[in-house]
Amino acid sequence: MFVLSFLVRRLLQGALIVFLVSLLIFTLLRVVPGDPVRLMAGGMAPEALIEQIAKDMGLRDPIVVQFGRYMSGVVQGDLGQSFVRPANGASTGGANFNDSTRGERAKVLDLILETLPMTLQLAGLAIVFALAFSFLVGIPGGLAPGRWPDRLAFYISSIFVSLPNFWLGIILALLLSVKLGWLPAIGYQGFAYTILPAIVLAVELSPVLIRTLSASMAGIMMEPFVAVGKVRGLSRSRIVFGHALRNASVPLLNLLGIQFSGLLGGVLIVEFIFDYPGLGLLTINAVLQRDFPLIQGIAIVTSAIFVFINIAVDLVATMIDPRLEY
Amino acid sequence: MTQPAPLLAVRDLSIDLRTGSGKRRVLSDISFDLAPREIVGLIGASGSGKTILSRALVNWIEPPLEIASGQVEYKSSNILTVAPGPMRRLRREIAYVGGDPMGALDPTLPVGHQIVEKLRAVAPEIGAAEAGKRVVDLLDAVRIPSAKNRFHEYPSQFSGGMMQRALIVDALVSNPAFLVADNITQPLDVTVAAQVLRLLRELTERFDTAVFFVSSSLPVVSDVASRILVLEEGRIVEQQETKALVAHPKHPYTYELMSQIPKLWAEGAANVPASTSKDVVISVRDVCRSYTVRKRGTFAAYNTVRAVRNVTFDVLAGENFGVVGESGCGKSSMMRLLSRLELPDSGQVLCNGEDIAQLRGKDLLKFRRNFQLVLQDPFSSLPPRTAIGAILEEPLRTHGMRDKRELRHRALTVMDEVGLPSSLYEELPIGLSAGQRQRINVAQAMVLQPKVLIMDETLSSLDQTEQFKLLKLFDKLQAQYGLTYVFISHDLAMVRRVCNRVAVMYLGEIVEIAHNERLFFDPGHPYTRTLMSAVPTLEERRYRPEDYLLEGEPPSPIDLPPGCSFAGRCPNVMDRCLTQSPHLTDRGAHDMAACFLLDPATARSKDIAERVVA
Amino acid sequence: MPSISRRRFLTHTAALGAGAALLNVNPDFFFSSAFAQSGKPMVFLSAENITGNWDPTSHTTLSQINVQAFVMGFLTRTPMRLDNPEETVYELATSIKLLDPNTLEIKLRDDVKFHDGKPFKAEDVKATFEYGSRKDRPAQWYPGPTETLDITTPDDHTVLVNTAKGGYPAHLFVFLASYLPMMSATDIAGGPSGPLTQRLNGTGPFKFVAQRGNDTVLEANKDYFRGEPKIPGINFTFVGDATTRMLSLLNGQASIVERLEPEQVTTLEGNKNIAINSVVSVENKYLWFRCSKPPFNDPKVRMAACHAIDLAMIREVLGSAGHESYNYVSPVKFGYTDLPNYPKYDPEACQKLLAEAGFPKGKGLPDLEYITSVGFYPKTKEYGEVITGMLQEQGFPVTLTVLEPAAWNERLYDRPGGGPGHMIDCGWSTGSPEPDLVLRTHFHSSSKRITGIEDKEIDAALDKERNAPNLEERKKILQGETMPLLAEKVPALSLFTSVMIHAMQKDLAGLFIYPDGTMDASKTTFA
Amino acid sequence: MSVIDVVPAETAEAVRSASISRRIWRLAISSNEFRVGLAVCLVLLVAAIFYPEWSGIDPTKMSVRERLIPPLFLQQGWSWAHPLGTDQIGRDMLVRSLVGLRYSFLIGVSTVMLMLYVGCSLGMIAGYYGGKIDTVIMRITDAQLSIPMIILAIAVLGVSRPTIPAIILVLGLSSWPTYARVTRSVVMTERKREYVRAAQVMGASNLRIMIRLLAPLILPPIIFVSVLDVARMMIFESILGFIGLGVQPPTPTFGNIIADGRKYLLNAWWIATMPGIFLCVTLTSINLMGAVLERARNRIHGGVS
Repeated sequence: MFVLSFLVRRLLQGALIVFLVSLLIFTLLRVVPGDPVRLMAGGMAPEALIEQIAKDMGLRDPIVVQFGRYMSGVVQGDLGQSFVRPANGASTGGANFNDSTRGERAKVLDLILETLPMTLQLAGLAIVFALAFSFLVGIPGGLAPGRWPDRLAFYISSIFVSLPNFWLGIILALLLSVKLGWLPAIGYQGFAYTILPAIVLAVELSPVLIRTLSASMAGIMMEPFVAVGKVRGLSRSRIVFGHALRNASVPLLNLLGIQFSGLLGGVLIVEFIFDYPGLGLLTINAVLQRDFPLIQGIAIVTSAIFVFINIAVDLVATMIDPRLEY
Repeated sequence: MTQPAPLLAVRDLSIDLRTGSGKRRVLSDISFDLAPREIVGLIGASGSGKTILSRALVNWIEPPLEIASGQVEYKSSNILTVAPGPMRRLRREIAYVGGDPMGALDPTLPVGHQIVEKLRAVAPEIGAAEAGKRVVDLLDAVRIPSAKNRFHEYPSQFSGGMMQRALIVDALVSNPAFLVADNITQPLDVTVAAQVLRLLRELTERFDTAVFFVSSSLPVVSDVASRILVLEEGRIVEQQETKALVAHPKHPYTYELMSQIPKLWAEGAANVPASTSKDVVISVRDVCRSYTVRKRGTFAAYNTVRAVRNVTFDVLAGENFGVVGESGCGKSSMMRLLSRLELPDSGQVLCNGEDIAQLRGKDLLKFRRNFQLVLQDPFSSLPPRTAIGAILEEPLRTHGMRDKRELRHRALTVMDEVGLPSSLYEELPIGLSAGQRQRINVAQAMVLQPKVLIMDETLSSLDQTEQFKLLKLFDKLQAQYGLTYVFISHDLAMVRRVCNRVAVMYLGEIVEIAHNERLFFDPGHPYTRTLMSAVPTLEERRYRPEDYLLEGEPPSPIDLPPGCSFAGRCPNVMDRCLTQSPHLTDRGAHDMAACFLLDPATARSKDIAERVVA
Repeated sequence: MPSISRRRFLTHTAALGAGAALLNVNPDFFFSSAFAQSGKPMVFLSAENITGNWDPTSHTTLSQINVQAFVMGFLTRTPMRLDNPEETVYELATSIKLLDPNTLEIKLRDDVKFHDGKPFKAEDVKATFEYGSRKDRPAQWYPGPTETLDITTPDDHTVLVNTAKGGYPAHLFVFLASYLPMMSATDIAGGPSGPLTQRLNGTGPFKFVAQRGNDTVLEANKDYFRGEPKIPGINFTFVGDATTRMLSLLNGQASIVERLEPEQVTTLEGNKNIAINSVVSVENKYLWFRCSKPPFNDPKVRMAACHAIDLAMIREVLGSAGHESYNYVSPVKFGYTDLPNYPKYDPEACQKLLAEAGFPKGKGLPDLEYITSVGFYPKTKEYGEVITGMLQEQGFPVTLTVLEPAAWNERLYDRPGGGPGHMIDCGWSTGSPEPDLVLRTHFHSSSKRITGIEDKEIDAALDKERNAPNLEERKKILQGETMPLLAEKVPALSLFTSVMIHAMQKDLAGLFIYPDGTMDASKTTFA
Repeated sequence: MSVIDVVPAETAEAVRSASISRRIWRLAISSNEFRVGLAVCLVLLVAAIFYPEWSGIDPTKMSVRERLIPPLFLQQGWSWAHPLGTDQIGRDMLVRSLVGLRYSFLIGVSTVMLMLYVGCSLGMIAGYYGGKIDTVIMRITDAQLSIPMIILAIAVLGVSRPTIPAIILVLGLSSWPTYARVTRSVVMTERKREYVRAAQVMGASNLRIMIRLLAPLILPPIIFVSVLDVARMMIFESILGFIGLGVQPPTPTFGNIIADGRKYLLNAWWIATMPGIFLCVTLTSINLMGAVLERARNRIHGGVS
């Protein structure tokens, strides 16, 4: 019962957030200079033609009207059509021109749904790597505050946070793929192609995770129930892994939820570097091409994913720690 | 002590505390025996090393503490040197219950599961199902209602008293040879504490467990233990059979401890100011306050907690007014209403005839200045990481004083008044004793030179020695500044000592309001009598727990039963109590109580009541 | 099988036809070998993406022109080498003759079929020319609109093009013939939203199979009139990042990559598995002035800026990716000559001109914006910074704006009132020796794409060279009058000629790369 | 604090009667780690402030013929004129790195300050007042968190040229919610403590309580953690540079040095790597000091009370 009411309440709030975010993004993208029609029609197109296209597409209506139209589509699962991409999904160049002969444009939703699973696979693997590594480094650090494991964790996170992801991506691709031939790197033809980009993302993710984990671990180990646990006859490993880790995982989970939007920034670059056909590559191409409907669709979908991931995170957190109430 | 074959023998135990600049001895040459099935009490002021000693008995000495010499012999081996592995097995026989029930278990796992986990950690041969059954049985035995369901509930869903019972189960579930109970009643309400103690006695008898019982309250220890050790600054200064110790303390320190125990009915128990004024300072008029709490697991359903219900009383200038009751009775809400941290839903709080809810701006600031609060917890009531001088200057700054020298002067003056050395001006409160901290709290309130001080459980966290000193300070300040005090407390003995008039609260209502003597010698409400039956004392009780202390805790203020709210725990309950609510009835001399026993219509019942009392 | 996505395997294995036998699903899901050798298609990594509209007249996008070169047929091909820029090789045509200044006769091969099976005939040439010169076609490569042409087909393999109505000479079609892909008349009849936009249908060595995400998949045309290609197909893939392309080549996933940075060339030269191919391209890169608004409406200020720029230094930055050019067209184009009056680095002259224009030492000039892109050309940003530095040295208050390609592209062209900024960087590449594809497009007041220049003298000079009765005469006018006039008025400064650098696996043999980057892979093999 | 009377009154007896901050400082400076961190920080600071001007080398001065000179410690072709080598158009890497450090620091620190300011104020308000205000602020926070930075960047930076203030604004606005969340949760627990109640009774306004009581308590640990974010923001700026929305050339920042140097990673690795090393060293030294200070603070204040 609790879960149900929690879900209803949070999903309603979530829907509201997604709505607001959509409105915000919609408005923002319309105040960006650079008339999208100009982009579509090409620099050489006469003004009259631009106006004509804009009118036909309804881009000269008030923003509210446009937004209403857009949202009514969104509700029916229609995120509109890409300005520049054809239905076959090719990335298209900047130098194209509008003409009446254009082939059918791609549906934004299709483009997203096609690439999203790839990115989820990448992000999932990256989180697994990051968590594994953070546990390996962060837990000993948290158990020995001020001593060498703690310092090690600290230096590792300092170094990792200073590594720009595209630098690391290139170095790793060069080293592990080109020089050693251990892992394939560019494009996607099998699961192995996910590993390298995931490592790069994991390196980007882990400093904050290590810090949070070791700090909350250290905090939990100061809790009375840990000391009392020993007197009650529980073994140290049981206290650490059965209780302390369980408690420390709540802030970690929350952090992961928040990190998700940061992850998208990383995914963008990493997918570009590795030519990994996911949402990030789609986004960066959309941005480079100023494909506004696509950008908008991606933003709305990712914000929805973010909101729902956070609801899931909160739900899991309440299951771990029943004191929490959201 | 000549018992043969002691269960536990402590020999020449000394423990050091390693500090930045060297070592300091905190326990020296402790030696005593614990016989099987014996309950030995340990008493000492805070800082005397009680807790360290009790932890040493369960091999729980960690840096910066270290064993300097001596041993704790159990089954002819020194448990202080047992390796961690075997020690874990040994924990089956050596159990410990601490004074922090809410922090003792992992908040993220159900209580029952954790007890099972412990049992199986120390006794792996017990199967999961059997362990579970055993735990449920024991939970039942400690009178946790619907133990089967409670087994799956989380620590946060347990009240303090219930949690302490669960922890006793946790300690006894492996059927240990001896149990160290360190200050287990300290955080509990008097009635709950008395229940827990009663339970402890029963269970240890049933399980043949020896107990090492540590407390800072001699009455509590003497209630439980057959023999008492007195600890002063890390040394055992006296040990005697309980009766002998109470009757004839040998060591001057024991004597001093006993002299500081507040008295309830004995001669000179009360030491109240001669209140001459008839001016009403605070007038509480029919005040109600409820809170809405979202119902867990619902979408938009709310529970109403009726924290204060139709409370009316006056506080006269220069008098000491007491409000007593157990946790959850609405004392704290009352305090928040009096200090205008919150406004009542209905009714008024008048200060010098003005409704404080209407105060704004300058008037409000003036009211604040005259009306100060001294809070309960000496640790969380001081802003962390702030020097004492700055803490004391902050209220003055709030009231617009900017001159640095003047600020410093005022702070130092008030420090002197409350007995804090001026060298502490730049110091942090950390490292100060609870008593010193509470002095800072008092100083912080006094620095604004108020007319009324509300003491919210100000003394309850202090040991008797400190309480004694602070009460003296209060007397002095009152004499000097003509202060009016409102004491909000659960401690009857303290109220008995200082208050002119006392209001007893139960579940948001005032069930009795009376002058000091009348309340203690002729209480008008069964609840008052229950309280008195539970209060730890060395004196002969006027009301015996056997008659008045029933099992059970106050019902939740969310779902108040109809009728008298005390009906569920009342020894004199009648049919009428279950349907109707009694109102405060005048018993003469402005003393009132809310009980149908006082209703002339139930005179017959009153006879019954009196017979019971007799 | 590199660059075939898993998804594609699942859905389209069958569609791959004969080649699919060799392209079996790799049973090792975890690590599909990047080094499989025999029978693999050529994987080409493109630096630029394609438009998605397959109509060849709908775009000017280089990468898509590259795809077309594999699939489409052309009347002629022009290898355009430095030593012989005007060389023409017949492909679909067997001869092209100028009957009179306004009439061109084209004879066609009779053994050619489109990929959809339709035989290639004169009607297709007629339809292509007429359709391509329609005013609404965005790629306006043709010298005049459809109504200026009069095309007749005396038989199935002869085409007569008459330009008398347009008043321009017919020889303009000679060079264009190497650049205009031949479409099927049936496709064209389907109209601008018909089959043309959906797929490529040509006569070339490779057939268009499908577009899958960023991959364009081509397979060998068994019926190619010069014989079936040796490789089973081509995967044409867009990979935006130069480093990624190189890494992909290095680990063996790509067969050939384009647009190498000079430093990458250095790295790869030491690699025994990699071969480098450099070719001086038809593309020049330019600094375009916004000539329709101050201060660059004053030729003196433009010339002063040109004197401030040391072209040698820019070529130094470019290294092997730049070739010198002292003209407005590439040295591989018709009519190129080193212009004696081409502006040289000359700070004194610069200062003198600035003073004459009323801006001594640059004082009084408005804040100038120089726009460039982070684009796919090598070193664009770097030499942009160098140019900015050199202009600043002479007192021009210039700031550099580096934009992502879309934003840059949006700001590129002239608008009423002048384009954004004051100078903008852009290259112009057309796979034909025809110089007017650059000169007329940019400097004639009827087009003035980027500069916005309107100058009667330049217009007259451009008209004059175009209307020359034959190529010899035209070359003389170009080199003697038109080009020197442009170098005098400097509506833009041509900085250098791009060198197309491709790197490929050494075992890839028999690939011919044209100066516009298009390739002939019909004889290509993996050794 | 209930069980803790085990370890009474152990405070720093050695350092009586000096003001608290001075005591913390004295304790910190006595640690070798702190000294190392401080020394490195000072060297970098002095170098960043004085070296570019002192050396007389213009960070934007290019010398195309001297491009891609390797750093001193590499064997061939180095020159003392460029101890850390030169970049792709012959600019001195040492001066560029140091000037880049200035700009990146400006961006990183201002961004984090903006984040702290916005995030902590909103988090404080939400945590302090609770209820509806809390819900509204937290949902705004969620909404903000869910907008990818890159979208905000093209929207805001597309409006004007990407100037440093605009970049700071974008980065700061897109990253404050984390702070809001952290602050809120701390304030929610602190708010229930009795000293807050005491201050109210003394007449302190809510604003006063938040600023004078809660802020000094909550901010130091958050600021300590935010050092990581300074570095992250510097790296984020390079991501903006990557798509042409970063700080415009010729102004050097770590971000655009890395973004531009990426292409040369294979034969001139030092261009893209140097800023990373500088960043790592700066960060580690700041972190080192931060950690020691935090420990000293905790020691003086007696742990987590």
